[in-house]
Amino acid sequence: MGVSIVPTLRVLKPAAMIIVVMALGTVVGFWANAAFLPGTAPKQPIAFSHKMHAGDYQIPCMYCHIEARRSISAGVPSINKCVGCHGIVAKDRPQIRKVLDYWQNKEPIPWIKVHDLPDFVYFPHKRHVLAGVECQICHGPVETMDVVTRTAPLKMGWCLECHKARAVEHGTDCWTCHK
Amino acid sequence: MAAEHNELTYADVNRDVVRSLVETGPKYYVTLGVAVGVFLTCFFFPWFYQLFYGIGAAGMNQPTVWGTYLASFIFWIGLSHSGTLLSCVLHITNSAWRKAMYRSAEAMTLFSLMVAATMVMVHLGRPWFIHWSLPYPNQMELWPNFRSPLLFDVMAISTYLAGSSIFIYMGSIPDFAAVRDRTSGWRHHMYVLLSLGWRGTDTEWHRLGRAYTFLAVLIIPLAVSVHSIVSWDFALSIVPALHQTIFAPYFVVGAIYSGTAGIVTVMFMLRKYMNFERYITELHFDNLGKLLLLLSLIWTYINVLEIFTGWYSGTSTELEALRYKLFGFYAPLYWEMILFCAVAPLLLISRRFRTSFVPMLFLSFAINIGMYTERFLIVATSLSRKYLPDTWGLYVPSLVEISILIGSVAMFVTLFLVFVKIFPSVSIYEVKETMDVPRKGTPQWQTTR
Amino acid sequence: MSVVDRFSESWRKYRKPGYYEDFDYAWTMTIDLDRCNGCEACVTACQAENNLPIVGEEDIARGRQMQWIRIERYWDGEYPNARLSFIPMLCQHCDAAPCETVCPVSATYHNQDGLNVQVYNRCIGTRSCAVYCPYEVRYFNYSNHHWPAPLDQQLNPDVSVREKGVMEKCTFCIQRIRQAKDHAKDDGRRRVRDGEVQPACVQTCPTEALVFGDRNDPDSQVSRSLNDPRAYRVLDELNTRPSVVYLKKVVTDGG
Amino acid sequence: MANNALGLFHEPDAALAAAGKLKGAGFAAPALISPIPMEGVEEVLGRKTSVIKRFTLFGAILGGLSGFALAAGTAVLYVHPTGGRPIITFPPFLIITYEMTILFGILATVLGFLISARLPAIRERVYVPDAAVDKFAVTVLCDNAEQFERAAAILRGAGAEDVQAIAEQHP
Amino acid sequence: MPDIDRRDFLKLVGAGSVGVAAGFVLAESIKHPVEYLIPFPVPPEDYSPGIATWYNTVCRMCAAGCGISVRTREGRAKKIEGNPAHPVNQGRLCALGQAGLQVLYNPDRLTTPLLRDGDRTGPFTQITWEEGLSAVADRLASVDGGRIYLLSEGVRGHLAGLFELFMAGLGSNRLLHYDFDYPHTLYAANKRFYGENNLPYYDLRNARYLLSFGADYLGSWISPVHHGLGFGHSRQGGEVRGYFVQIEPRMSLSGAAADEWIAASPGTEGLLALGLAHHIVAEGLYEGDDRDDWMSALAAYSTARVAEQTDVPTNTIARLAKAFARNQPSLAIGGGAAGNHSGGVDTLVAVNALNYLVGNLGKSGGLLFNPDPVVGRPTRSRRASFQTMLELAEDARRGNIEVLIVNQTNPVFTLPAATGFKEALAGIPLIVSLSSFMDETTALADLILPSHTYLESWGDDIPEPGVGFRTASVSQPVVSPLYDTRATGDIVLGLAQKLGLTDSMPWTSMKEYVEQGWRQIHARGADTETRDFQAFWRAILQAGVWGEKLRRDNGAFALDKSVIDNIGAQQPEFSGSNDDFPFVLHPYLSNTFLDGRGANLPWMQELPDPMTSVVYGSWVELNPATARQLGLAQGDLVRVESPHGSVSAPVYLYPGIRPDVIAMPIGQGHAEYGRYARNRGSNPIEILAPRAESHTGALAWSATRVKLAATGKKAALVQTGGTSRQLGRGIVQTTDATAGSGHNARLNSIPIKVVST
Repeated sequence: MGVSIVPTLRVLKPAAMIIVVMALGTVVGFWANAAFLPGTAPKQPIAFSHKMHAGDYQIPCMYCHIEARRSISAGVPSINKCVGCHGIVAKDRPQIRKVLDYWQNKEPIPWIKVHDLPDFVYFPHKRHVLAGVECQICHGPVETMDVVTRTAPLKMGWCLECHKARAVEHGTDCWTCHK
Repeated sequence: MAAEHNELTYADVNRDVVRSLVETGPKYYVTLGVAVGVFLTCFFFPWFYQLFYGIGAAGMNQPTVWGTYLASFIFWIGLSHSGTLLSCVLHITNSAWRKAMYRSAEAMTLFSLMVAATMVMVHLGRPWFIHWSLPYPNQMELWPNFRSPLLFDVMAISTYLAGSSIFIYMGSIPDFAAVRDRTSGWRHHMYVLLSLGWRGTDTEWHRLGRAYTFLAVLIIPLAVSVHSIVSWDFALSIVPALHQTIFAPYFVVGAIYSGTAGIVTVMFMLRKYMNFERYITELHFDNLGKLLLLLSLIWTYINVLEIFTGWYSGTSTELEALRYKLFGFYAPLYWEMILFCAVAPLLLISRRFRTSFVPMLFLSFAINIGMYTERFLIVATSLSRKYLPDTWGLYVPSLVEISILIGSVAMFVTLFLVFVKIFPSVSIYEVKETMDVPRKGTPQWQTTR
Repeated sequence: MSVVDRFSESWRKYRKPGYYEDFDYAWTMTIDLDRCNGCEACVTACQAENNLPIVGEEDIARGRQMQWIRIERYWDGEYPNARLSFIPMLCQHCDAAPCETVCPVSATYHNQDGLNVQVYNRCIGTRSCAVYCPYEVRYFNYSNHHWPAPLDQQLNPDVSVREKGVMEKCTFCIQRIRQAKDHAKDDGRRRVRDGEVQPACVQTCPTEALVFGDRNDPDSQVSRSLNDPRAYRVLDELNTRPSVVYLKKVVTDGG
Repeated sequence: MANNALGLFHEPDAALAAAGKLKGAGFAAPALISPIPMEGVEEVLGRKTSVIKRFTLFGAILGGLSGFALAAGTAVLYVHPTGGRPIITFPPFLIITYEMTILFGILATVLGFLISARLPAIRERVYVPDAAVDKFAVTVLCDNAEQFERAAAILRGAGAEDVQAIAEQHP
Repeated sequence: MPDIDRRDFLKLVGAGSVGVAAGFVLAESIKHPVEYLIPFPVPPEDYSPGIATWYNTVCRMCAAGCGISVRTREGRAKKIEGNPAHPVNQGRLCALGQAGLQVLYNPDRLTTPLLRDGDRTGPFTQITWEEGLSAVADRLASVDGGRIYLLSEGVRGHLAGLFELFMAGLGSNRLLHYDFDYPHTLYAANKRFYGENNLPYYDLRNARYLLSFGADYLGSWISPVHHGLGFGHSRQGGEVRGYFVQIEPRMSLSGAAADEWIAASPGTEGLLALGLAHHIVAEGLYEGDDRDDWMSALAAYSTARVAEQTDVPTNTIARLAKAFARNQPSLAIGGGAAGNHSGGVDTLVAVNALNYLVGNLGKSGGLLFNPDPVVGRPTRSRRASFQTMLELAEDARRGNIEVLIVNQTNPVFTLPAATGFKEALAGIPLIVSLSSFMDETTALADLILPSHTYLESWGDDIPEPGVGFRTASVSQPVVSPLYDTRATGDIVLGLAQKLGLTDSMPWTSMKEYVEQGWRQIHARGADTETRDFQAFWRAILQAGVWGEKLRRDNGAFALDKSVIDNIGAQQPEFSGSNDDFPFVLHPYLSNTFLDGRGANLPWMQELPDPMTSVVYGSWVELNPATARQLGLAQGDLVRVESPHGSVSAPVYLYPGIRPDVIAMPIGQGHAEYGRYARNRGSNPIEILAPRAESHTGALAWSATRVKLAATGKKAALVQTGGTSRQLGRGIVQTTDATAGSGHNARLNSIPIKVVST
């Protein structure tokens, strides 16, 4: 005649295993989603290749994104900018024809945001550009991308690391970046 | 002491307690069903509505940004005081009459604490971010503000929850063992785990005794600190009539007061519906009654002090706060509180009253209603009469708030009903301790087989 | 820099009380009650600038108005000698603010501008800051507010729209201060010039009763008006050290 | 083979006496299994001391230190000046310290209890269910049959109403 | 795990897959929503995303004509602020002016031309502009010009000119500018006393002593923002603090701001003024050579008599008179309720007399005469008075009106019900409304051609009164039009083209017309030779305002004796007998809604009334003593009954009002006019007696007597304020005038950081 908790543990083992497996499963599922469809490279209305423009032809970023240097937002070039060149260049390519169609109908191109910060974030491109922060630090090596992909997490902690590393003045004050 | 147990044998104790666990009548299921139903309809769904609509679902407004939710929070915290606290004090002072009732008292502590914690969730504007008030490393590299009285609360209450749950568990390990041997099936397995393979050897008893005492010693100051801290949520503000030195003791006393009343209620219920007549006796009600009387007197005294100091200060703010409390919009509530918590308890002077169960039950109800009113008034009256008269306003609880209050009671009842089926709600071995050890010729001289 | 350095540095910097005297700026507002005529232009200016919602009749009836700056009115005497005085009441940006200490998540604190700032994203809605504030200038979002189209086109993109369950209050138009600093940087200046930045209410006040500036700058207009012997602070006895200073209303008996 | 002698007693005093006799007869410390904590065990089997208090003390101290460290450390890690107070403000931080002291104290005590009481029981241990009701058992370890007989004799002599031989299996 | 049979394995597989699914869904649910970046196909030249652009233009929320700068981001108007360069408001702006944004972005705007099918109860149907314009044009072409009316809100500058040309082209002179709060009496009084067509410039800024007879100069009178600037400066800007006296039965915003509030009995302001004048002359405080004429003219207004007529103590009259004469420069202004009585003009003339007697004319701190505006402005005959509107109604009844074009004005709301104006409109076959909103008048129209709001249109404006020198401002669109609407000017030009009036109106657009008109201003300008017109025009568009800083010579002002002899003031006449109607009804322009035009702006609805903190509704102000007599309490719903009808509203106990007067704000009580205005509060104008001022025919809207009937009901009186007594908490602290003796900042428990200056 004796007493011990072990027999009971034996009885409970299957149930415990089921729970553990389920937990593991959840982790796996989460990871799988994040890994295989991260949604960081959405399909754009026009397959614009930064690799070709910024990479091969060496067009500087701020030739098209003119505002980056003087405004909060970097600004997406409006079609007349595209047409400025493509009115002459490579007019026969299917993608370019699409662009020209937009231009004919005077419709804007509905680009999808790849690097999208929440509305409560105050991120002046101007300050960062003037401070000599490379575009690639946040946007990744765009000049090598055919399809622009978000490489940086764009999370608060990530911003803070940089701000701390560069010892930005009041770089960790909430109201420096929040609004 | 042993007198009233004369007809009892050790075996009876085991039998009765085990029966209370395994034999479940339809009455129980009905009550449980009702409790759960009320909880869902009055607490859960209204709260969901509030989550979607916003705190605006409640009646709170500009001057009075705190309302019944916070009042209920304090109330439940208060109710939790005396369960464990009382049990600890009595354990250390080694008073025997504790032993039949402390288990359920402690359970009360545990569950009212849980309800209180939920009330915090309900109170918050964005409860889905409540984890930000806990200190854990995060990618935002942010930490809670340890200077805030509210964070004291977070720390204190979590400690208290841990402490009292451990305390009640330790106390019932031997009983789990006893029940383990008398049960079968899933119950058996559960109790095997709960009892950790307790045997009751002299060493185990000794260790348990030591550890239990240490816990008791640690928990008494903890309990006191918890409600002092709750009071500081108010007292550390500079709101007239809240910014008072007396508040901490005031709250602690009030807490123990309502808690003790709560115990009376629970005792009555156990005695009546779990057939523990032979364990919970007039003696307990008598002692609790005395305690209640003492507490009510202290509580009244502090109330008088509050009025006196407020009046004596003579400042416009204090006087207005006082006038508003005594004669303003909420005055009826105030006087109701005085009647229930200061006047009615004077009946306890007579032993006949203390030892008659039903009146005691009603008194305990009255006291707790009064104490809830007190918490409500603390929030409502002072916040609606702050410094700038132009901002004065009126606060009336909304339907959602009221139903959530009712629902929180149902939540408590539900938890308690579950408890009585898992925990031996009367401590087997400590009851035995109060009986004579078996010797030839004593009524205990019988065998179990 | 290493953790230890950061420890010792911030410890040294914030050891003694009154450290906020050394902040970059000490933005201050003076309100001349002898000029103020209660026209409430400031109120609308604030609503327009800071995306304050229209809470609607029902909610106001329940005491949930939202105006970061409001005009309080106080009558003295009875007819025919009745007198009505107005006093604009906004967040006093106290240096020793009771609201800051009580927030469990540091959603409100003092920043280097000497402002009492409220971080909407961090707020979990305990509403305790509003309880601790003796000036009743903190406003809570009891529900999500909507702007029937196209009213939403007016919303100021420099100010976020607060969601339900968040506390909000006057920021001294921090977005304008930020703008001004930005310009200063562009011009290679370390500091913002006096008068370069004005909150919406100050900017629009028809009687010029409101003056805004940095009281650390001895030549600023606000420093000068702080010298006025009429200067006083509301509820000074509470020692909250407001950054909003009032100039007494002048009352004369007969010409 | 049976390696434990267990005597069931009806009266605590008898059980206690039996335990004393066994000890006197040179048996390694016999164990008393009882439904309630028994008085006078220490007189018979010698004083008991436990390490629990050390656990409690150590835990409390650790808790206090870590409590203050948490409060002060985080305050410095991410500075949020509030209310014009220094970032390391003793009165409030002492409260945190206090709570953490108690929390760790409690947890350490529990740990100490489990360790010193050798719980939970993994190895199967000698036990009789009746001892949780109203019987008082004395059990002693016997290396061989001869020892068992002696132990049984002593137990019966002390008035055990039943003596069993129980083996401790190892799971 | 060694022993694991098939069933267990399946269980585990199931559990695992459930977990995976859960995790996957979780990850999916926390994904960031898709956002778009949509650039302009072709960006405007002065546009860049993330950078604000400011446009200077003119505020049209009231007649003051303040200059405004509108902040725009991404092509949307974000904020309206005063234009710092503008002489009227100098960068400041009132609440109503800032709410202009909500006129532009109002959810209840009319978005397309609408045609009523069937009679005037029927619904509207959308039509194109082409259809709309031709429909109107055909009708206009077919009828005789004399039967065409154009009823507009008071407009100035080139739009007014355009209207003139248009109506002239149609051969009609039935062009009327109607505003409820147009100060007819003030113009008449100034004309009679000074022989001036323009309002003078009231120089509050430098005035040391101001007597205001009923003019709420800080709230709603003529140019509140400009007066505010003056008030502020006079109070604390100079060495000597200005002293302000307000004489009115109900304390207005200005009354609260004043140092002294004198509740003379309603309508006797003129008598009081003459009493003061009499005292001044009698006490020898005036030594003009026409002193004797004055003596004889004022003989009837001895202090004692005036005192008992006006219910102002004699010593007060004496004190005021002395102070007014001694504290130079002083200024007396009159208007508001004082002018809205049977003898309004006489009253205001009497006020002018005061200024004359102490020599405030043409000097700083007094009143300066304005030069004639540089761009034509409707003559006073075009300004429709109450009388004119009655005649219009009469014509309508007689069927003399074929077409009525209504532009942005709302007579149905701002005329007393007793005039039967609304019913009269039934007699007009075609009513065309150019309003941007569905107001009460537009709701009766047959055809709606919705105008742009002023923030979308071209135009210009001449502030009235001027600021002592010539100035004009251009208004330009700050955003591209939101809807399918057109600027009023363009609509008129469009009609003109259809009617073939192009020779008199050759312009294709309002912009062109305005620009062309400004060539004349450029022509007269000093910089004509230095800058060509285009440069000048660009500069103007940037600055938003033009002015030439030469004050008019206010040389010796000679007063004709006949004027002096005609000086006089009578007791006011009221509609309704004293016994049946014990109270005088004192309707006043709400600071937030003015005559009701602001009621559709949510900001204005939610802006607490400065004096009572009431929002979203109207109320009846009652002296607490009176309320006690009637047994009424705050929030009791009462019916206000005049001989011509009744409205009901909750009681507000108002310490600053005469016991025999009750006051109601104008502006609420709309039946139409959008979701924010509809069915809110009540409109006191409804119950006013159709009594006209004797000389000008303006509506005497302070001359109606009423009685109160308790309904026994409580009404929601929505207030933002709580208790409005300080209870000695020293919230608003005061000091007496002698500076320095006031409570010193340095003595505060915490010294305010003071730097030596």
